[in-house]
Amino acid sequence: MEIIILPLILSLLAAFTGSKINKTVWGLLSFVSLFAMVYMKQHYGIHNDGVWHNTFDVPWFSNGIHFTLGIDGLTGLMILLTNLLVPIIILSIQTDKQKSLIPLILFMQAALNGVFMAKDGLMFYIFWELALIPIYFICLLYSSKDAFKTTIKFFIYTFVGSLAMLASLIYLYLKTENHSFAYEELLSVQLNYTESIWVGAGFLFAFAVKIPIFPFHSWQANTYTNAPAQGSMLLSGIMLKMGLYGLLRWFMPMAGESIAFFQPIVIILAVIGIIYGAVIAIKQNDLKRLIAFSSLSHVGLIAAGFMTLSAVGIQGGVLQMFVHGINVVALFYIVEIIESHAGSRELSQLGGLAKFNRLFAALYLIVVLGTAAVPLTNGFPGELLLLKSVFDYNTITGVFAGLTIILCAVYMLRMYQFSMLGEGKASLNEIGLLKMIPLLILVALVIFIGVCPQVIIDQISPSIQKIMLEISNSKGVLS
Amino acid sequence: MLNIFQSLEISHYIYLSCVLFCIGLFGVLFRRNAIILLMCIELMLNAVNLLFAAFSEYMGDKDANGQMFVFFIMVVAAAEAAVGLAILVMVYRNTRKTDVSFLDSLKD
Amino acid sequence: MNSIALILGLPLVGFLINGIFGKNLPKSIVGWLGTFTVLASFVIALGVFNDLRHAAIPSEGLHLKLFTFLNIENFNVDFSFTLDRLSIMMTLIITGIGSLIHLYSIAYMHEDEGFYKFFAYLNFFIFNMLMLVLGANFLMLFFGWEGVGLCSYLLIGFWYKNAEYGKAARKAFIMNRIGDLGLLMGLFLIFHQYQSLDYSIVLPKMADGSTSQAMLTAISMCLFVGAMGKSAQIPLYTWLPDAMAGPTPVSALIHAATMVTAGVYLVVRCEALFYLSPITNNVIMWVGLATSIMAALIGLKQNDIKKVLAYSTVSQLGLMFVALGCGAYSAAMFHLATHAFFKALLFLGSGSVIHAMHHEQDIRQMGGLKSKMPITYITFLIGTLAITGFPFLSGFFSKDEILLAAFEHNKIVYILSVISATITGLYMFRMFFVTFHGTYRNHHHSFDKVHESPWQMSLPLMILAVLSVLGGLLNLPSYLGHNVSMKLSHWLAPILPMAESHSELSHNTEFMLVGLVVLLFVLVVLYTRNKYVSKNAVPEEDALTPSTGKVLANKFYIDELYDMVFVKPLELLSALVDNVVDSKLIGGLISGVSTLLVAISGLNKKIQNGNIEYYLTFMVLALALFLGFNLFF
Amino acid sequence: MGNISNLPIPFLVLSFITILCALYVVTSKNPVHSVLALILTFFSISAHYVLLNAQFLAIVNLMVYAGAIMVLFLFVLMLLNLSKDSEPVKSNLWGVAAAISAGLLLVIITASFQKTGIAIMQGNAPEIGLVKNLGRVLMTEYLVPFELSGILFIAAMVGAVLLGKRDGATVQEIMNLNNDTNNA
Repeated sequence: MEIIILPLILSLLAAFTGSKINKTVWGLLSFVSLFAMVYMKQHYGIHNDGVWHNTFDVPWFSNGIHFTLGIDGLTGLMILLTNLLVPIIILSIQTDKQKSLIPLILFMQAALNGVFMAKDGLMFYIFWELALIPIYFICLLYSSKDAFKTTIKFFIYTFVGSLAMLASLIYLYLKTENHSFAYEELLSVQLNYTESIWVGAGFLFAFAVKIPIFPFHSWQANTYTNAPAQGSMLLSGIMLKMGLYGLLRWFMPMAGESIAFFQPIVIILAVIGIIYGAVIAIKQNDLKRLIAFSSLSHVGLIAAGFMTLSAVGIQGGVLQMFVHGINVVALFYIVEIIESHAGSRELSQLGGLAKFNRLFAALYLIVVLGTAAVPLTNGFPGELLLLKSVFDYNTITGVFAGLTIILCAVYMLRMYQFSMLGEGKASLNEIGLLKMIPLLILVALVIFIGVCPQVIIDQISPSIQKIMLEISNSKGVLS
Repeated sequence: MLNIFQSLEISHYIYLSCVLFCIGLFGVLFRRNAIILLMCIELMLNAVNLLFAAFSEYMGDKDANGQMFVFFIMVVAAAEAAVGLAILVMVYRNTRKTDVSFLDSLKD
Repeated sequence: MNSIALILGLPLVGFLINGIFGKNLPKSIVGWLGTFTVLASFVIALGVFNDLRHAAIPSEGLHLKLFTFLNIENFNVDFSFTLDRLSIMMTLIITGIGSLIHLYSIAYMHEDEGFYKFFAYLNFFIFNMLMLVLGANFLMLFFGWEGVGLCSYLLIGFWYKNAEYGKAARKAFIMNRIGDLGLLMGLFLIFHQYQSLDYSIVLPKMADGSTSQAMLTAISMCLFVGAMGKSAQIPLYTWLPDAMAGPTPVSALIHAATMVTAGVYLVVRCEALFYLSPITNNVIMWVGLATSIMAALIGLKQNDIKKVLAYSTVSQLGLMFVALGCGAYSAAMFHLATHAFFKALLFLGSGSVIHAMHHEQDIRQMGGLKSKMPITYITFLIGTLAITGFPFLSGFFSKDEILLAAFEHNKIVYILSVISATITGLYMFRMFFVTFHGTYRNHHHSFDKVHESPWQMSLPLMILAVLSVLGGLLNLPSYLGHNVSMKLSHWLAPILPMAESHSELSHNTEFMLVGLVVLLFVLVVLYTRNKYVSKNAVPEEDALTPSTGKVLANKFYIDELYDMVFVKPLELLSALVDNVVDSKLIGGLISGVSTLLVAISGLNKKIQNGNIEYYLTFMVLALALFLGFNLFF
Repeated sequence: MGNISNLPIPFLVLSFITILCALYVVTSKNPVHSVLALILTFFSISAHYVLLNAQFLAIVNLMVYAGAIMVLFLFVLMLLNLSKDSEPVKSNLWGVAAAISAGLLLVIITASFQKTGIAIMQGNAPEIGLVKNLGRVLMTEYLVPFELSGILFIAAMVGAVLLGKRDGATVQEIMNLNNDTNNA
């Protein structure tokens, strides 16, 4: 609860004080949530035993609807990601002109924390939609071009998806014995095969749009490209993880009865998405567009890994969710710096920036390598586990998914080459050290997770085992 | 006066009201002069008023609830007439017409 | 402290210090720090080598487990290292030659603004290469494998302002990545089959014959794809000549002596696996042979001094793979070692020449340098003699061993290998004579300005020259007597349980074969000397060469072919998918939904004509409909 | 449905007049005639009220409807000079469509009521419709709606004034205008 209230209060404060207070101060203030998280862990004495502990539970407007929040390893990792990235996103703001950006981002933080902690179906849905509101305004107000067209496309897309999820949730609710939206109650509903396919399809549609899984991705590239960098960071760094998280926490246990039906479909679509995104990324000129398609490629692999239902795939996927959040935010951060200091983010306009700032070039390179999953950077362990799981599921899909490590190297190195290396026409203004600090933090994480991924695996594995148990319970109903 | 009701059924008033109401409705649909339209609406309202009064008699309750409603309908009718005619006057001032089929700006 | 940790850790420390603080340190400290960390590793490795010689169980080595890298269900991989007889050999080569090349670089790179960066990268490379050979499981190998690929990328593109170099660097990295994918798939198969990636568990299981032939073949083919990428075999060899864009010490260290031999190391490490899959063995042999001959042919017509050496490297690597395919693992390792000596020597020698010629690499612009650069001349001569198989130099023994193994295995392979070896002589002497003999031909720099290199450069040349001469002592052929011969084979024998090399050839046959090779060598020397020294011929311009020569000079148009078959279609596909599939098809599908909605609303719009009468009529009808529905149903 | 001949004569006569006048309202081409016919209709409806023991209602109906509202209509008619028949005639098709729609609704509504069954009226006490009783109910039970309708009236009044005033003219201007005319 604390980490929902805190950002909300900050958001209100930020909205009222306007631009009187420096954005850096807000960035630092928003770190408070991170400490609140640690406090919560101490306060509630949560053990990492896989159980989704309630931290807050009051009845809401009806008997079956509770305002329930809970924490376990998986949720913990996700809110860690959220509360870690939001301050960095705020610090990445370059101008003072976008006045309502900070309140909106902080509001978003509250909603995102809610999504990851909600233990009640309706709460989940409400937070899910709540998160859409600030990002809608961020995109609408500060998009570089075609603001309305892109934003409305994105909004309607995700909104239709959410409605499908709501339908599924309500169906499950009606099926519960004492009409409750509580997670455990929804989980205990036993559906027959047909029902479960429909319910699953509802969930899946919502999550597939958010992730996005091919072919539901057509909102993504334009939104990422046109949105302000902070919007792109929020979308790709955290919001996208909502879809993956939902897939793991809600879709797979709830529709376990039909998971055998969805498994090959999702995996094949995801693998198509992997190659599809990578192939498109190869020729992109706009840096943000390039990252958008690379993101499509990477999350496809995560979704595929989840759907293999193997411990390796799911844990690797969760690890990769965390890692992808860090990498993609770092990439957008870099693009934002390049755009504001070199005046363009078109590869054809850039080049030769490395000679202006060696430190920046080095950090950029490490992030690029992390994204390209070079060993000892954070991209590698997750990708290794995911590829292994997909490979074990089916050799052919494994090989196709594996092409990502080649294609990713192709487009990431191209991106680095044409922006930083060569003679180049562009020049880079002086970058303040303060602006480098967030990037330094991210890069430190890139290397730390790359060397010791087990630290994170230890955090999540009890919860993952529990979720896998729930999936197999749910699956076992039919057999 | 009571004796006449010995043979009078509620249905007769219902039929009468219905006929009046539908005549009013026909007028609304058929006529194009906005003033006539408003008058037809008054006619329809009166049909309803009549029915309220009849039901008040029919129920035989001691509170005259039916008659109360007639008052309120009258209030609304009066207000409606006032505003409606004001709008009409303004429309006429701008367009020199009171023909409703001419007023089709709802299209856009 | 554990010696493995020291061997690995020192270059890492060097990398970190140079990488982080190098910018503010004086050049001398940076250079000597880089050199000494590697040298210290070498010294420690020597100590370990001594320990291993006296170890009780010859197949055992040292172990070091740092921490658990990943542990999910049964997927358990440790960050652990092992140092056995095979890896100590690789370690000695890497750190030994590595420290020489570091020393050399102090002088060679002295003028460069990225001096500290260069040393940081070099140290990082040494660290990764050591991780590759010291890793105790396949994943550690993969770490090093990708790590050296990364360093190779960084160092090829070291002069990052040149876009062409950047392109070459990317080409190298991506081609390596293709191989890496194969290796990764192999890793998955290995884990699938054996539920582990540790050498100590997997290798014995491979050897015990319980694995099906198909699985062995699949695994070995996957690993070989990885080896192809790293060791520049057909079809993934084209990156290596382009990699010469990097500074010359890099070419010597990474692209001649160490990294490119990682593929050989991998095959030798999984000796049991490869030994038991004859199909893969044959593939390896023929691929190696084809690579060897093709690269040698291309080398005949190259005029860039480093390109010649690059193709020579590819050719020699091909020869090593021929040996592996024939099952002569120790012969391959022997050639790996001697090749590391003389190829590093040649590259450093060429670097010395390039340094003297102010970064001129075209041999047509050189000539007559022997008087100006005596040390370089002599050491380069020794290197050339060693690689071409001058009797009793290192290359002579190692190449002969491979040829003998080929003779034993398959006569055709033998003949083709001899041809390849002969061509090696042709292009090496061509280059040597054109560079050092004849008359000086450069008109941009005066001959007087050509100078001998400083001692930091000539010292490594001399040491490597000595090694190139004496390298043969490692593994003298058995006909020279049992006491002195086959030391390397015996050393490696505990690591290679399957392939017990037992020569069935009589010494007479061996002598005859060796004699043949020596004869060919003499003919080659006479021919090239006649052509390039006596007649003072200079290679023609590319455009003037006759058609066959043109094909060779253009490297069989393989780059163009790849460009046409892979690069262009991929780019086309990318454009197609982006512009047609994504925007028109998928985007069209989505906007189709909205278009449909708009069409429906267009229909509705006709009803909504703004006329109240219509609305009223519809309202009344609808009311009647609802009431009627209520009435009748 | 009871036999028509059994019905009391006053009811029959009044109903006849009501319907006739109502028909004239919708069919007359001259708006002024329509207004007059509507007033007649209201009178007959008031008579019905008297029959139904709603004496006060009958009076109010006359005063509010026949008196106030219809006079307002007449004023507007005169103001806009619409007394002569200026209305464009609609096509017959419209007449048919309107008649069918209205007729259909009539049939259906009556059919609906048919289902509810027939009952003799119980009849109220005569004093129920008197002003004393009505006033008491209005001020106690229906106090809130009563006050609300007052608000509604004010709103309507303000609305009508706003709509009626000339475009663009502020209240001040209108008052100035009035002053001018007064002075003159």
